Amino acid sequence: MTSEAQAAAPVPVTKSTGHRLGITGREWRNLAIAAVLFALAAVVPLVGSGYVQSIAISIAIYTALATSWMLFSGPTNYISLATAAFFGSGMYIVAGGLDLAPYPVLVLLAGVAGALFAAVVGLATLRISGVYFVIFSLGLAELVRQIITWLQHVLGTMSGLYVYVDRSEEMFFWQLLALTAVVYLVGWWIGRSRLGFALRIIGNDELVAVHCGINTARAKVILFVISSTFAAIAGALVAPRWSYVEPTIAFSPFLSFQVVIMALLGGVHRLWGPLLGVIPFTLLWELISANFPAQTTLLLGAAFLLIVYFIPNGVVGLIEDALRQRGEWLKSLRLLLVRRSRDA
Amino acid sequence: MPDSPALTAHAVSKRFGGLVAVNDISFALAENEVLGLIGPNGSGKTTMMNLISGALRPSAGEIRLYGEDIAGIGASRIARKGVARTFQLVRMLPGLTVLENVTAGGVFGHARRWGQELNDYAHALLQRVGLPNAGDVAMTALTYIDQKRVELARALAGDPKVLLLDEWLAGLNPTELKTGIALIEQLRAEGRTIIIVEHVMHAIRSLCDRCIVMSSGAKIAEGTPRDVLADAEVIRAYLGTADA
Amino acid sequence: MRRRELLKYGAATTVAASFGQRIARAADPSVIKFGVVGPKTGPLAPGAAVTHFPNFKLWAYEINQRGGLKLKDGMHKVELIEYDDRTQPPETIKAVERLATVDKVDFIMPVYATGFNLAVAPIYAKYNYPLVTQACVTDQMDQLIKRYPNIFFVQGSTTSFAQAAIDILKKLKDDKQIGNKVAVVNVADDFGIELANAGRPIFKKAGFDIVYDKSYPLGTQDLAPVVKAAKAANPDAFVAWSYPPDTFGLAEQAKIEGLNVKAYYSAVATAFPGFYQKFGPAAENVLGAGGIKDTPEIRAYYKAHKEATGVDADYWGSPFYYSLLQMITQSIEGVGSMDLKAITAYLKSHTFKTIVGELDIRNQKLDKFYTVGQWQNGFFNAVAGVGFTDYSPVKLKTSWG
Amino acid sequence: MDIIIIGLLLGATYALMAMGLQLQYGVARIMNLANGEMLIAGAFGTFWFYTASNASPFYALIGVIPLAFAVNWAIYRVLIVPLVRRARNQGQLEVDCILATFGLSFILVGILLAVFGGEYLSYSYLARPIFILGEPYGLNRVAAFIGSLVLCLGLYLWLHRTRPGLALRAVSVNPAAAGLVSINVTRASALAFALGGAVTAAGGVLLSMFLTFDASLGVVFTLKALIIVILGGVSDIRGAILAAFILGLAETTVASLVDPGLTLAAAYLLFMAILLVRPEGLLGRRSS
Repeated sequence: MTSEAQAAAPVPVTKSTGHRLGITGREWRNLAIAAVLFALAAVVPLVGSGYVQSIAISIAIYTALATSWMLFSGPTNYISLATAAFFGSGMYIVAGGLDLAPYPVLVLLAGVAGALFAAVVGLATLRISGVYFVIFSLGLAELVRQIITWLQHVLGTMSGLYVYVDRSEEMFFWQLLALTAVVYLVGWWIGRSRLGFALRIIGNDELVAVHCGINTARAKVILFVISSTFAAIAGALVAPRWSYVEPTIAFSPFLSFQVVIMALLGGVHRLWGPLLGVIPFTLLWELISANFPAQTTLLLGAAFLLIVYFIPNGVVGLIEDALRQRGEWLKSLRLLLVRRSRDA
Repeated sequence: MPDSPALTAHAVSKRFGGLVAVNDISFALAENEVLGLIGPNGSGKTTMMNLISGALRPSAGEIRLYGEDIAGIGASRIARKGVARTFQLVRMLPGLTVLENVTAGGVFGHARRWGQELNDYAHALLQRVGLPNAGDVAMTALTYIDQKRVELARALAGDPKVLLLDEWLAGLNPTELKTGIALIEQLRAEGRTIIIVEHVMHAIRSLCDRCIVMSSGAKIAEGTPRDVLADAEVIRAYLGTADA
Repeated sequence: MRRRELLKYGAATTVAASFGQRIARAADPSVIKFGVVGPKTGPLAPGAAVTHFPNFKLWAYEINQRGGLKLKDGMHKVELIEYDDRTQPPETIKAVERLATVDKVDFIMPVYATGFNLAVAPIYAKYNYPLVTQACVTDQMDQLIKRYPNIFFVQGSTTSFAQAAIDILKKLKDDKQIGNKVAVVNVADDFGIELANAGRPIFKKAGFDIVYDKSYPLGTQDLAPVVKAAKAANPDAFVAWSYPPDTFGLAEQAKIEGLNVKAYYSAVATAFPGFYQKFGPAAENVLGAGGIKDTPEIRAYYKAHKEATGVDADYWGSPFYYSLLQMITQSIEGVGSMDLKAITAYLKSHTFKTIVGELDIRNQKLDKFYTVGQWQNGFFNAVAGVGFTDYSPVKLKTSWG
Repeated sequence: MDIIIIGLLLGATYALMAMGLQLQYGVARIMNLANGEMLIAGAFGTFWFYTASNASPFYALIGVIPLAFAVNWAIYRVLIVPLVRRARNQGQLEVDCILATFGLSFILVGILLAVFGGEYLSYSYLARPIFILGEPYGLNRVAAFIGSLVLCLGLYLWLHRTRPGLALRAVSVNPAAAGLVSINVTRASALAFALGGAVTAAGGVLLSMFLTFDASLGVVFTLKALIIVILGGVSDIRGAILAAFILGLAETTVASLVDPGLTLAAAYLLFMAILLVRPEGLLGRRSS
């Protein structure tokens, strides 16, 4: 009964925190909790086995990608399937430049290149919206892949590029964790900035937004750039772990889909929403892959459908529902007790 | 009339394909004047408002705000220059609280505020439009009329010089209408220039200095409310010819 | 409401059952566990369905048929633990880690294809598993061997494949059987690009005139323009550094267009049994990467493969990888335990008897392999290779049947 | 001339891939990410039929079309209708459909794997040259071209000359208004979805005569179909057909005159360039 009732509910109203310049006590508390969680996460590779580490790395990659995806797509409702375009570009910058520049420089360079690339794309695609934007962004990733492949043929370079950077497993994880932390900080900062407010208005009603004086084009492009920069950096950080980079792997459309799906599954109206999609999703898929190797694909699909039908508002919706229900339950309990005591 | 008018329209037209929605309209609006824009449904009033606010780009003609041509520069730039509006059918921001719906108008527009100052200002505006304690309520929990009030507060949050009210008084009961009219009078007393599109003739009579009557996109009369409402052509436009 | 409850319980039971299954699987400690990771879905899945998974299945079946692996403490049955990596590197990495640290398998078979083997090489090294790579062709073998003492290469370098194919053509040219004009096309992906780039200077050196040299994207649905343009260049030989779907598409188009070159070569998947099944006599005398020598042992292998797995083995990777499994078996039994370092050392220090003859992999590189095959009477005979001595003679392609 | 004929043949191939999705997305408003798997299923069914009976693959159409229609009807009824019911707005429905059909595509791949195995499946049929203006072309491609034309024309006439077709078009323009004039929108959408699935599977039958398939290849066809449908402008089947032929001709031209390595790059570039100029696709209607 809840799912239907809830489906009819309007877009979730984010709680009014007002607009304050200073950081409030509540915000300090949240920051502290986040810091503790990150510190706990950072310990994972020290205590977990290689397998736990590899799952942790997967989660870190997808959290960084899904959260940065959500920074743009959450408030604007533009579903971008271009993640792979930026992720792959970042990978290729590292793979191609390793002989020319030190690795950390390449990671930064990947970020800069991703930003520039996103700015051009963002400015070009302003008029395109809805499903047209979705498929356009998908086409973009494929186009980049085709061009890189063709260039490799023409330039006579090897197709697969070897990326050897000596990094321990732990280091990979910490790098990705650090990136995720930066994504969160930026997301948090945007959320309390004028830019974030502008985007929420745009997401609600673009016509109202322009009449409020918001330069919607600029706001969208800035967010797209931020989001894509993170994807490019993530690609740059992951490249050495894969050791070998080739276009089919680097620009896999599946990556873009998976990022979108994890984010949607978690919920895109809260900064921590995608995380709540990534973790259960990764673990569930892991559980299925580990236990049903022969029917992995079939069961992944079935599990997926169950999620879509029974968790219609994402994990965030589920949690908020549970909290609300608990609140109501406590309230009715209290009422009952009060009545009892009165009757007695 | 002061030397530099607040807003002028010169030979403004808007075509949608073969349809001429606004046809060669010109007028000048002095600072602190209240202009009524009236006419039957479909006569082009709202399109005219959209052209001024920048929601639409005129096909021809120019619109000047304090002498500066603003035709086609885009709604967000026009808003920053001090033009704010309400919509014929309320456009709320359903995912935001009432307070945020108001502050939305005060961050990026003509006058800009942020932080506590903005919140205080928005609370004051809510009080002014008659919703003193609604700040944390969800927008969708409000009645249509209250949503209209919030929309006006949003328009005022940017402290606009020119205010466009598109049937803002429609649907109010007599008491509400009275306070509504009083509110608009106050806004004018603050020195704002106002254009009202309205079907409530009583309000037009009591508020407007001047009226423009539109029919099929064209201006068919201009003058004081009393004069234009007595005009034979205006009556025909509204009621049709006797033998039609 | 009811239906949903039912589903919930259903899901819960399934999950519980799966854990049960897992525990049951780990019960018998005397069974030796071998891990297998490869793509069952995704772009590389069809290749793995022929070359990768069935071989391991056949091997495990045969070992268990004869009573198990003979270690110092007696016979041990073997068990395969298989995971699907869905052609995604992070999944491959996770699956191998899972095998190593959760399933704690005694041995891990290689993963499928170049990029994936290289991505997991550090993990195999970390846990000392020998990585006897599968479908992994690279020009960086020496650097990788220096980096990983446990890695083994069994298929030669990219250049050696290009070199061998071109050598065949050169011989035909030198014997005046074909002219010196060659049309070269390649799939714009991984192995295709590398072969094309490696091949270009070799063609020049061999005195060939490359009259057409273009790439086409992976997944091209109509190869007519490519074949037409190649035909228009009027070549004496046609070389396609191609991948599975387009290997089929090019041959069909060549047949339709009447691209009647005397030597027709296409790279990957020409050695697939499906190629001959599709084209029948038209496939006669088509050259391709791989090849195998027709012997009774090999014939028996194909028969056993089909019977045990239901799938026809290919004429390139399949028999060779089976030989490597024989080498691994012999190493394990030679060592007499699942001591991974000792097994690695044994592999590096012995010569082994296999279905393709005597093999050794002392330098972490297999000493013998076939590089070019040709369809002759429905069998993809080896016509060139490295380390072997007798190859079938090359025949000219007369027509598309 | 050569280029034009090859381009038209390829365009017909693309039209076969995209027409079904156009019906499903344009009319039923379901962005079906499992569309490609339906095509593969049609192709596999034909492969199985051909190897078992050695009869012409065209006969497979007799079984595949009604079967695919029934399966897709069931999919719509069981999987999609609940999503339509619970969706608050078009955006929500779109997101839900993307998620649900993504899961569905996995299930279909799983089933195809279990039934047919993971290998490449292909057979040879009509792989003979047919000479048009003195140049050889694959007879199987020409046959598919004719099949594609028949399907295009049939669908077009059906949509424009019959009452159910009119209902479908009404739904595609405005579902709410169509409901007001007593069109059963759910039924019409189910019909469009099922018909789309049947057309896609029929496309798979025709394409199987000259393409090589495997169980995981569906996503490739889905992506191509999506691009064609979007390029055409979602609301008009003529748009999709036009877009298919434009892409076919453009790819062939680039392959023949520039460099085959750039064909797909050119196709994507063209797609993006057209969208930049016409953000609503070739024959799409500008929204508001």
